[in-house]
Amino acid sequence: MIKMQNVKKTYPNGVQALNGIDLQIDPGEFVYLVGQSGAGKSTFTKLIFREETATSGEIYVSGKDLTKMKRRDVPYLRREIGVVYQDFKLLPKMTIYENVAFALEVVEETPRNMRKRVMEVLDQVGLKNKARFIPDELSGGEQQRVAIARAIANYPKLLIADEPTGNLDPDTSWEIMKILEEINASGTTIIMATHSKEIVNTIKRRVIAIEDGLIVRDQHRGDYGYEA
Amino acid sequence: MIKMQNVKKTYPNGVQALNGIDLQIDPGEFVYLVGQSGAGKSTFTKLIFREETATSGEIYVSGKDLTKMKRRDVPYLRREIGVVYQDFKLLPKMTIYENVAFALEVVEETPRNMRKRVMEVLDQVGLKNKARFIPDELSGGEQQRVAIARAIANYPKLLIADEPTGNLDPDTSWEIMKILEEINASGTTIIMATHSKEIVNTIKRRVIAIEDGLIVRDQHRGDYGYEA
Amino acid sequence: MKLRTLKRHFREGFKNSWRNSWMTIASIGAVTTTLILVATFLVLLLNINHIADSLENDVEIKVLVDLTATEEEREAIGEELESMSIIETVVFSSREQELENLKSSLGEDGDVFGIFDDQENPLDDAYIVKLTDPQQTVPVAEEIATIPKVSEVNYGEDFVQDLFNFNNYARNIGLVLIIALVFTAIFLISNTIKITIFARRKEIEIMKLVGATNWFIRWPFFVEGLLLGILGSVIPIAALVTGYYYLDQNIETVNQFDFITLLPFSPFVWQVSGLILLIGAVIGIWGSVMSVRKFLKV
Amino acid sequence: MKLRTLKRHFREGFKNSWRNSWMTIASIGAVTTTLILVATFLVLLLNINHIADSLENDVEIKVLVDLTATEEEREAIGEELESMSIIETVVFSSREQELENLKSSLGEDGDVFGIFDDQENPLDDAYIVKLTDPQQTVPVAEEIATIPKVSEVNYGEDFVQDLFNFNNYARNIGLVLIIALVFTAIFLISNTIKITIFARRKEIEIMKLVGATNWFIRWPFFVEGLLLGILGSVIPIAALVTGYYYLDQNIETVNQFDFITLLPFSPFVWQVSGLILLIGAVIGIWGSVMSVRKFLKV
Ligand SMILES: Nc1ncnc2c1ncn2[C@@H]1O[C@H](COP(=O)(O)OP(=O)(O)OP(=O)(O)O)[C@@H](O)[C@H]1O
Ligand SMILES: Nc1ncnc2c1ncn2[C@@H]1O[C@H](COP(=O)(O)OP(=O)(O)OP(=O)(O)O)[C@@H](O)[C@H]1O
Ligand SMILES: [Mg+2]
Ligand SMILES: [Mg+2]
Repeated sequence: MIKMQNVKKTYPNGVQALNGIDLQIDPGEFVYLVGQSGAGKSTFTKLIFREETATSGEIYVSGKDLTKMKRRDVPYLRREIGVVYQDFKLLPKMTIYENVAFALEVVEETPRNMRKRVMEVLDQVGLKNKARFIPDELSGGEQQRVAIARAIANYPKLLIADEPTGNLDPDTSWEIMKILEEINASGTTIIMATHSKEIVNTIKRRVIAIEDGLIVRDQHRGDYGYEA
Repeated sequence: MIKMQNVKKTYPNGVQALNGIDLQIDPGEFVYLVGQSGAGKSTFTKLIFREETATSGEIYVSGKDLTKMKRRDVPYLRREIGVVYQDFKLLPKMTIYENVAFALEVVEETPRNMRKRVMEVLDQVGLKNKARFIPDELSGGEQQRVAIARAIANYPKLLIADEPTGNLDPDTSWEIMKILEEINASGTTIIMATHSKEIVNTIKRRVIAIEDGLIVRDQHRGDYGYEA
Repeated sequence: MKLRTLKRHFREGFKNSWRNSWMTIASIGAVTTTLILVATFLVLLLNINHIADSLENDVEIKVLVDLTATEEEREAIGEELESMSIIETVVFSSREQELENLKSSLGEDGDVFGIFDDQENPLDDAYIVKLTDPQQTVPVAEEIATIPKVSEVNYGEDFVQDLFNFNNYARNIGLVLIIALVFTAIFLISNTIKITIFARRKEIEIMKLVGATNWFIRWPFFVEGLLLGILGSVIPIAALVTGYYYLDQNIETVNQFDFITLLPFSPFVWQVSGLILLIGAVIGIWGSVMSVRKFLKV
Repeated sequence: MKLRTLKRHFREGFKNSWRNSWMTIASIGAVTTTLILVATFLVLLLNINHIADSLENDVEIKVLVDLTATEEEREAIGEELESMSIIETVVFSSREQELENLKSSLGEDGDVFGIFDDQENPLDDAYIVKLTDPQQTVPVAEEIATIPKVSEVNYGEDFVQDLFNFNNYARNIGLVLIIALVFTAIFLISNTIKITIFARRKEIEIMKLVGATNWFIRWPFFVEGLLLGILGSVIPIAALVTGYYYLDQNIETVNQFDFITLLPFSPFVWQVSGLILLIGAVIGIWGSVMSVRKFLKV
């Protein structure tokens, strides 16, 4: 699914966020990305759906070479990837419904299927009754769940979730994790950056630990590993 | 410090976020605010520094009656309160340094004291070396720490922290908690909305649990209470 | 693109105008104001041009026939004049008529000519000639002067030359002004649209991140720009039509100069209205689509 | 407010213009364009007014003295005229001079007068009078007509009346246009500023939440507006000065109408420049501070 070879990323301001990542993630895997604040987790995920481009190294995502990808092909890459952004990135003028629907409009889904699917995912994250609200009228956790709903709406082959439970209480977090596990079971590859020791240590999956832009640990059925 | 009597808040769109809060918080207390996503925690905090006004009921903050407060007195109330916003609310065009300094410029601090204090708090949250960056160039957790630095810069009498560790790894979270405890020890009242069971159960303080806009539990040296 | 997607883009364009109502109103305000400016000056300058034209059309050439000319020679001159394609009308005026004209044009002073009788009349027979293109007066007058037995050709040299020069200056200045004004309008409108879209760059970025193609994002902006241009043209056109109608109805009661006549209401007003609408729509679309461009590189 | 806070506000105002450089450039563009428009039409209309004035100043009243008047009576008329405060100059012109003038004004046709000798001269002695305020020509002429032994008062009634009417129309239309244009400029500039500040409303809200008073937020916007207005006036003023200088230097070589004279370069250009700068600065400040207002209610 994803293959990286000696990937480095230096931001224009000189910060070296990634210092040489070698990695392979197979289709259907569930991967936790852990590491301290500023370690490079978000940067790593941004490279995959090409919000950022690597400074050097090679990246393949579902067989496509991202370093050689033309700009006009990028939207088609992104349609195969669902992303829950750390800062949500909801469209502020659109309602919750419209926000989620947008991901389906983009692929020219039929209106009938779209309505059905949007209400389905909003129901899954427990926000069916807030479909007509705009993001500013939601609490932090509710916005985060909208972001999750949008990411899974289009049955992506790959789901990237950047800190998807950061603003959620434990109960809701576990519900979200259940959804992610279901999606994963149906074949979707999942990469989840998280700080939740509890989740990582309870639902055991592959853990990739990043420190200062380098992979310091890559462990199947690993645990969070940092102790307070 | 804070006294609320039968406080209700209904948002313009009809959502009843708070349904009658009675509460007293004494100076120097450290209060956790827990509750499910959308329970009303952020709404509760917004009433205290008057980002929102109550629909009915009475609110007193350090002796001032907020329901009768004139609009032009609000800035002076806010200067006594440091707030870590759930969505950070950093000024995007200003550098980290300028963001933190702004809270001191507002009270017309001398340039010399300002420089000293800003670098001091940035050092406390571990971001001294990123003072010249703008918020967009920081990771999620780094932005959150800037928000914390800004909130404590002006030695507030009351610190309101809305989910201040949501984007932080456990190590960094504990460091932040240490800072908050120190501030609390020096006399600052702290109200912290959080979803972190681990923190609440480890550093035992007063816990106020909100559910559907009502206080369902108010317990000194309580624990998080929700089980997964 | 599927038809339902096109429909979606139009619906979205309208919705966006509504969602950003504050910005939409500000943009429409800018379009309206600039187009009113353009319309006003367009009307003004086209009418000044029209007045200049009608002043020039009053210019005539007086061809004096030599006293020694026979009747045949005199008529030959008339025929020669009629045969010139650039000449529109030729009117004969006998020396007696000429004397009458001179007397009456001098008013009371003219009485001093009372002493002349027909034999002493010092004036010549004349042909009064008008041209299809009055701007050609000078060369045509020179050509007429070469016809045999034409003693003199008068057309108020100084005045006519001044008139043409002045009118040509006025026309050129007017043309420069109106072109400059249209470019100013284009700049101001697209500048305003640019700012409103700049304020929405984050949204455009998010759309791109969710997998929208550039055209998918552009289309609603295209519709929005069109809407902006059309809505922004409504008031200018309404003001133009009613204003010009009012002017047209009342010009005679206030106008004390018979050389000032307005261009007829129809079709003039409709042509200018069409132009205004076209300018509004084209700049609206162009401004929107161009401004979106630079935020699509995500 | 402490002095260092004022300094901070100025520094912050400059910084903000720099931070929002894209918006600042767009706003300056709008200010520049509109002020160029205002400057152009101000120059145009003030000069048209100037030309109208000088045309009116050419108007003179010819007072004809009755043939039966004695030399004393004739001089009495002259003195009477001199004594009128509204009359600027009085020039005497004898009947012989009058005949010469008539002859030469008629050109070749004037030769027919060659047959008159001095005794037969049908014309009168005359006084040529100019007024301090030419607009008063008609009533003054009527008053002069009541002086004894004045046989006739001429001032080209039809032409003068037409000229004054026409000039007054032109002046009024010009005044309306320039006022409308200034208001348009005010609207367009403040509209643009409003949009740019609207795009920054979140920032203003955050500042309020951090404890800033309204004035603390307003001040840098005040400075920014001032800067915007001043920077936006630079190009219009430069264009005005060089353009008018060029025009002033070259007007004689292209100008074939002696009645067209431009207002002298100095102080006219400096006055208009000052006005442009004032308009820019005032609208800049006003637009900024007003637009901030509605976002301060947090
Ligand atoms: N747009 C950017 N421009 C410049 N530097 C950046 C940018 N984004 C991130 N960085 C820097 O790159 C480093 C890695 O950032 P990244 O967002 O990948 O961290 P992270 O692991 O996601 O941290 P967190 O857990 O706090 O979200 C940080 O030092 C950050 O300051
Ligand atoms: N500005 C607003 N307008 C309308 N409704 C709002 C607004 N802000 C919050 N709400 C609603 O009020 C309720 C309480 O929201 P609040 O932000 O207080 O929740 P919270 O306890 O902070 O949740 P979280 O843990 O997810 O941040 C929610 O149902 C939310 O949808
Ligand atoms: Mg991150
Ligand atoms: Mg909240």
